[in-house]
Amino acid sequence: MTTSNSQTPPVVRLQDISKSFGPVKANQNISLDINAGKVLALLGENGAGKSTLMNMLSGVFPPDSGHILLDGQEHHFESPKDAIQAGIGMVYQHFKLVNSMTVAQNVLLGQEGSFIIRPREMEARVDKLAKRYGLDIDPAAIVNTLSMGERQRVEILKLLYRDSRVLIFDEPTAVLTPGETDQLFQALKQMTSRGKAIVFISHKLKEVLQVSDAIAILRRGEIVDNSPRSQITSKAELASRMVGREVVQEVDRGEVVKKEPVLEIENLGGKGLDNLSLTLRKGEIIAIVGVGGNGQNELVDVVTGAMAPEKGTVRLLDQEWKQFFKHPSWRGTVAHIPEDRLGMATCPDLDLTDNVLLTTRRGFAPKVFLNRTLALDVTKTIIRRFHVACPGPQAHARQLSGGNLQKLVLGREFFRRPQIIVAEQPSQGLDISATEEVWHRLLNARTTAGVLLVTGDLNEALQLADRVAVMFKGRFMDVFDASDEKKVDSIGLLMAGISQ
Amino acid sequence: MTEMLIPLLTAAVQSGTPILFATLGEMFTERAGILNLGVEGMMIVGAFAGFFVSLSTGNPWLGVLAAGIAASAFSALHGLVCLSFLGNQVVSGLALTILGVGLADFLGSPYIGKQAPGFYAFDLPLLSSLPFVGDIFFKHDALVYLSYVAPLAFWLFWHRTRTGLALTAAGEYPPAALAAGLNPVRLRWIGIMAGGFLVGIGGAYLSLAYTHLWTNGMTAGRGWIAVALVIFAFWRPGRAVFGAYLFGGVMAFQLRLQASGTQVPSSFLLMLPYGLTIAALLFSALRGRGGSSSAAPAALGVNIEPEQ
Amino acid sequence: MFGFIVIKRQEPPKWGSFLIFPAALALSLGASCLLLAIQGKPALDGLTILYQGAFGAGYAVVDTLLKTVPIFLCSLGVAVAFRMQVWNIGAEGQFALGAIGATWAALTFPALPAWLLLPLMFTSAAVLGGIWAMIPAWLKLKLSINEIITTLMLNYIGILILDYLVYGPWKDPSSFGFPMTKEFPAAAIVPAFEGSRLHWGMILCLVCALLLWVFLTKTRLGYELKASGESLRASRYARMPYGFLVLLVMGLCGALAGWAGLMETSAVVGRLQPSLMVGYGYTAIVVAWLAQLNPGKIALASFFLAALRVGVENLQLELGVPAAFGGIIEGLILLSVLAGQFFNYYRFKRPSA
Amino acid sequence: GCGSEEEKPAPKAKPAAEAPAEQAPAVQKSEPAGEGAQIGFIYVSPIGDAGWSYAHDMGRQTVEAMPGVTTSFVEAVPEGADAERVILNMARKGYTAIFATSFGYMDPMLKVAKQFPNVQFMHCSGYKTAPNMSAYFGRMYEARYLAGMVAGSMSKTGKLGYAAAFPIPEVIRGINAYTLGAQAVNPKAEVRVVWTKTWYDPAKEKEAAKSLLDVGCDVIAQHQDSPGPQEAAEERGVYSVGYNTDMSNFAPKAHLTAPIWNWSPWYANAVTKMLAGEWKHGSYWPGMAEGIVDLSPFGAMVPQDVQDTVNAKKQAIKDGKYKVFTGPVFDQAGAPKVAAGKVADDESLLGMTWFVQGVIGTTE
Ligand SMILES: Nc1ncnc2c1ncn2[C@@H]1O[C@H](COP(=O)(O)OP(=O)(O)OP(=O)(O)O)[C@@H](O)[C@H]1O
Ligand SMILES: Nc1ncnc2c1ncn2[C@@H]1O[C@H](COP(=O)(O)OP(=O)(O)OP(=O)(O)O)[C@@H](O)[C@H]1O
Ligand SMILES: [Mg+2]
Ligand SMILES: [Mg+2]
Repeated sequence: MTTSNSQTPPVVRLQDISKSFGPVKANQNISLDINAGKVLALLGENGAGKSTLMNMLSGVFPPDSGHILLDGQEHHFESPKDAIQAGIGMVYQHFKLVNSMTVAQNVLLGQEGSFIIRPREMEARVDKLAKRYGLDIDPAAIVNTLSMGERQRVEILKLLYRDSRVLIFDEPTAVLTPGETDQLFQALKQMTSRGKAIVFISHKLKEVLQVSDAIAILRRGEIVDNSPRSQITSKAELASRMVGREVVQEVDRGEVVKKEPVLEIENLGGKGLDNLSLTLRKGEIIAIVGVGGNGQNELVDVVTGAMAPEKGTVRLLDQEWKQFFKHPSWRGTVAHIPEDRLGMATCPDLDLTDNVLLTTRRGFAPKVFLNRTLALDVTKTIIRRFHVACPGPQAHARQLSGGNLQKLVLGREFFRRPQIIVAEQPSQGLDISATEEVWHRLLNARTTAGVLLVTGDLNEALQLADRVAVMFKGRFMDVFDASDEKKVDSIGLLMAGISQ
Repeated sequence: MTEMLIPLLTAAVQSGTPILFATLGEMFTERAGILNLGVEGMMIVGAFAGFFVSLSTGNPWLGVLAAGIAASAFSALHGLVCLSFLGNQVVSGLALTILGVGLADFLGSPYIGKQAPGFYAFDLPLLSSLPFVGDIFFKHDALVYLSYVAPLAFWLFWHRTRTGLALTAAGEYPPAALAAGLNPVRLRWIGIMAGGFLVGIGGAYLSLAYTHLWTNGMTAGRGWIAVALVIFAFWRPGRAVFGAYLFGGVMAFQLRLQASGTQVPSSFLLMLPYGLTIAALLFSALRGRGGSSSAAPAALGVNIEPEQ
Repeated sequence: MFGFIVIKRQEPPKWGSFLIFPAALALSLGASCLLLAIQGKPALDGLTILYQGAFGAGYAVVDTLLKTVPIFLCSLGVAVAFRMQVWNIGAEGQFALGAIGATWAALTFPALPAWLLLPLMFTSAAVLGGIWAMIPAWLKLKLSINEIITTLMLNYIGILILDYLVYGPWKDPSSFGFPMTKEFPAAAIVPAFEGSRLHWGMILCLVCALLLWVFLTKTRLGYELKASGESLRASRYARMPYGFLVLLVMGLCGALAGWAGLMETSAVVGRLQPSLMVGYGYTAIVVAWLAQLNPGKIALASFFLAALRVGVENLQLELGVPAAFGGIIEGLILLSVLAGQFFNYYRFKRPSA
Repeated sequence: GCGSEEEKPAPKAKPAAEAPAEQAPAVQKSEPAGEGAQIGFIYVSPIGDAGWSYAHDMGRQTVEAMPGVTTSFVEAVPEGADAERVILNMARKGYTAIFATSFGYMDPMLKVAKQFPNVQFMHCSGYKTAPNMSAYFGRMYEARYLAGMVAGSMSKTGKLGYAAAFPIPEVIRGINAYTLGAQAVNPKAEVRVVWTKTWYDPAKEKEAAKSLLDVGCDVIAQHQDSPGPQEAAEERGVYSVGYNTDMSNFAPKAHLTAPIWNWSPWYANAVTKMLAGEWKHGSYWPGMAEGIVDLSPFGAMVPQDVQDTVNAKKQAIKDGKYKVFTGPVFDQAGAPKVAAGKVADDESLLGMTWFVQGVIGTTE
């Protein structure tokens, strides 16, 4: 059932594709057309099966059943190599780059050519290609030193170098700053104008509406909607089509009285930080926005106790930093919701109970022995109260989807009744309903805590924050009320280091 | 002074050479992402195979070839366990050492006390007449000369060839190799086999050049030293040369110290090479070059899991 | 591989645990038999002789148990360190230092009664072994120097220190110049069971294993250890005392290996001599992995490996196979068990056409 | 290539004379408890090492060839806990006699001997005995003294190198005897010692020999089992003295002679007596006179007059007219150790831990 109504035959036609992982039916009888010169957006909640479908198209694994047709011809991909040769390339959610190699080396990796390689010549070739598509990058730079946006450009260059006709982007904007996102969209235009077919996966409805020519919606492994962009009038409509119910786009912030300060930062400096001052009160959310790598990590490290302040003073709950972090209680203090859920906030190969114990273990072990029975009960409660979809507390963290893992982490951290919450990119990669839930949780937490929200997503910051601090090169460019519309309009400039 | 120094440095080069080959071999394998602690086993299998073939054919070069092939084939067991059956690399390597030492001992016992045709020192024309350097570097056997070329070839291979680039990806981040249309498992096989070949040559050096004898256990821990030197060298061939010669030099030095009549108990002198290895690491760590682990290939020791 | 694709299992199959090991064992013993047959030896008799040597009589079992003790203790320690992903291959050196520590106490206070001297020996063995293990731990933590290299080097150094002591200051004047200390006073000997060669070290092993199991599974520190081993970043995030844990596991490993050294010196040999060092520290690594780092399984695996070693001696005696044969069987078993564990986590599937 | 045949002429020639090979039953094993006598041997290293254990195994083969006797052996038995088990196993299986050929087997063997009064225990290189356990060893130092005379005569510099295994009395005694022998022909001779702490590591032992050559030694002797030092001497064009067996084919131009072992006659004799119930337990220390130790044939480069002098001394030793450690003997510091005219007693020889004057090195 293909609902595409374009005249030219599609570059790729997927027919009745199914794929299961054990008991999970990730894709069921999916049929879809991908057209040249067009951007097809793929929408769906977490775990709907978007990545799975695209992984099959790019040869990562074969479908259980169904056909992949290219220009009307059936193809079987044994490996990504086959897909690449057929002109299909993918920019993965997690970049597949070798960090220790240069841009040029990454681009040319696995390409046919002479046995001996000459770096200069390689770099020249990559440079030429990058210029053609307006992708600004230094081909001799080591990937390690690049920003996320630049890394993505390397991924795109890889595909372009291979003359891919179909380029798949799996949540490409999740890690980009607004400026980088715009650059990406420019590049997408360049590519479609040269006849490339683009598949664009995203949870950000605004972006989808902005770039796509057609929108396909997946739910629980099935295509539930597939229509041209023109037929969709609003974000709300798109959201309700996707989730299957009405979605409230604006969160109801409610009013919470601000109480005593929980975090006082004065003239904090050193290690990439420059004279930061900020007071966080119980009852408020302060958003730290800025392009990644401008000192946010260092600030978070100081506030969560991972790094001692070099200059200036930091007081938490009326105690000096050193005093506070000497023996911080597991309960009623600082909670940290890091950006990296699987690698940092949880141990992938431990079960959920063990993962709940990670930061709460002191609560279950007054002395030496751990009370595991109690921990199991608490885990079950968290799973229930935070709607964590999982096989049960015995499941391993690895088995959970990103959104559900995030809910588990929130549940665990809130169980500690923190008075200071540091949340980094809390909704990154989450679908709208999960995002909604996380946002609500954070807003509710205001009643008992002050929240420091570090985010690259302006929308998120404006939805949640009482005050906004814009960070650039380790400094606060400005700190202002989220209701101050004039300041809010200048955030983009402030993030680039330009103050009026 | 130089009368004492030249023989010492000459000896350093010679006793460093088998370790250098083994270190480069292990480095090759590790840079492709596979940790193979079986160097000692592979080395001794190589030493025996080289000796056996040289003895039966009379051609030491065939012996070297056989040593490389045998060690390489033997390390394929490691590949089978780790690449095909996704077994733990640390244990598999240890098992390889146990098996290799046993196997070489088992097969080799009839050949103990025999002498095989091997490599002997000869002066390289012109170069050997250089003052100082000539005496130290250019009055050795053919395999030592080969070992001068090896690190350079190693470096060129890894940095200037397509396969080297691909192997780097397999060692740093196999998913990247896969996404680029390469087969990381196959690449790691190359790493294991080629590394094994080099280690085998190191073994052959012991039984065909350093001495012309075979005995069980003749590697005497040199394989382990090679494993340590790879880390010491931060996975770089240039530093491997330095490390191997340093180690060989200290080994030669402590014997000469004894010969010169020192009263220091021999146990302490024998500790020197091991203590010095730690000291050298300590030194470079204190100078800020620390993080030897950060120089390691990022995916070293991590198996390639199937995608589904 | 061979046209099959590898599929990850959701959970290990039920037959896994009691099919894989015997199958791997059969495979490797089969290969060893083949080697015997090639040598013109009766291959099947070989197996019987091997079995007889290890279990064939009451005394054979005792022999096996005796050899189990040091391997058991060392591999308990190694397993704890490996759980933290600390690649400690220094049990051999820690064993040597433990033996030195025990000997120091026995030689320095020969007149003490057993109830004082033995605890003192246990303490000094644990302290010395522990310190020896904590040096690489400290270097790893402070200067991020790779512990594989340091533990390995310290093995050589530890053995040479032992050498120095028995060739030098601790040499028994009445040993005719041979490198050995005086025989220990009776109070310094870990007692054997009435009328048996088996000594109380066996009980110590079991107690240690039990305590370790409780520690690893029931205590908060044990949990922290497991979590830190799973993910370093997560453990930092959760404010686990990573440095302390590394020192702890290394110290624990050193102490256990040190006790193994004490057992061998005191209960088995009765004095310190260089021949004490026969590589139990390396065997321990093999055993720890065979047992998947699980204290209960370590008991079985170390018994099994000890049996193999004892059995091979019988094979030497009866069939005249060289000593190297033991290494071959051991290596083969390890490799095949390792490869066999694959089937616990994966399966082969023929790709659907 | 090289033939292993002519490597060990001495050990092979003699057993042939005493127990003709034709008489020997083919390799057939009878149950130890059965009609024949079962003799066990325990070696510290693999017998393939062409050295110490190999020499003992030559003796075992002679015993094996005796009618009504079967033998078996266990090689590479570590000295310590494992040794006791292996000895016990043999005793339990009802062996008639057990030969253990390394010093470290002494205590374990003594323990087992007490439990098995009917088994004959033979321990090589130790000093403890029991009613059913003998200590035995060979006076290798006698041959080493002669080798020292050869080396002293052939050296131009008077600096002799000695690559040595472990600082134990057996090795120290050999070094001292060698030094005394060299000094007998060249009073200024000095012997430099390098310890390798190995019994068989050709590479390391060769390197040790080279280090001795680098400090000016021009004859290399060794007390390890590998021919590594011989190779070093051959390659550098200096002379060498082997050990254990004739090592001349490893160093045809360098090999002067070698002190060698020949256990066959003594083992055959002991076993014969045991079978006849005539063996008396005690301490045995046979030497050149009994044929246990000897010198291998001289290399062609050894002048006839040197050969004659050495052979004369050899005869004197065999006849008991000359004892190696006859005073005055001084230690390294010049302190008298054996008074003039006195002969060091066996006990002090067995426990020798000091170097004689003229040795450069340490005994630790
Ligand atoms: N390699 C795998 N092994 C097992 N299950 C998998 C695997 N990959 C995906 N799944 C499961 O298949 C389902 C679909 O996952 P998929 O990654 O395709 O979702 P998605 O739509 O991309 O979600 P998200 O928006 O979170 O990226 C999920 O239930 C997921 O848990
Ligand atoms: N001491 C030395 N002796 C001989 N060759 C040397 C020495 N030091 C460096 N080289 C050569 O110099 C080149 C550079 O070596 P080095 O390993 O330092 O480079 P590298 O770029 O850091 O290596 P990599 O990036 O592969 O780790 C190599 O060809 C090496 O063989
Ligand atoms: Mg996805
Ligand atoms: Mg480099």
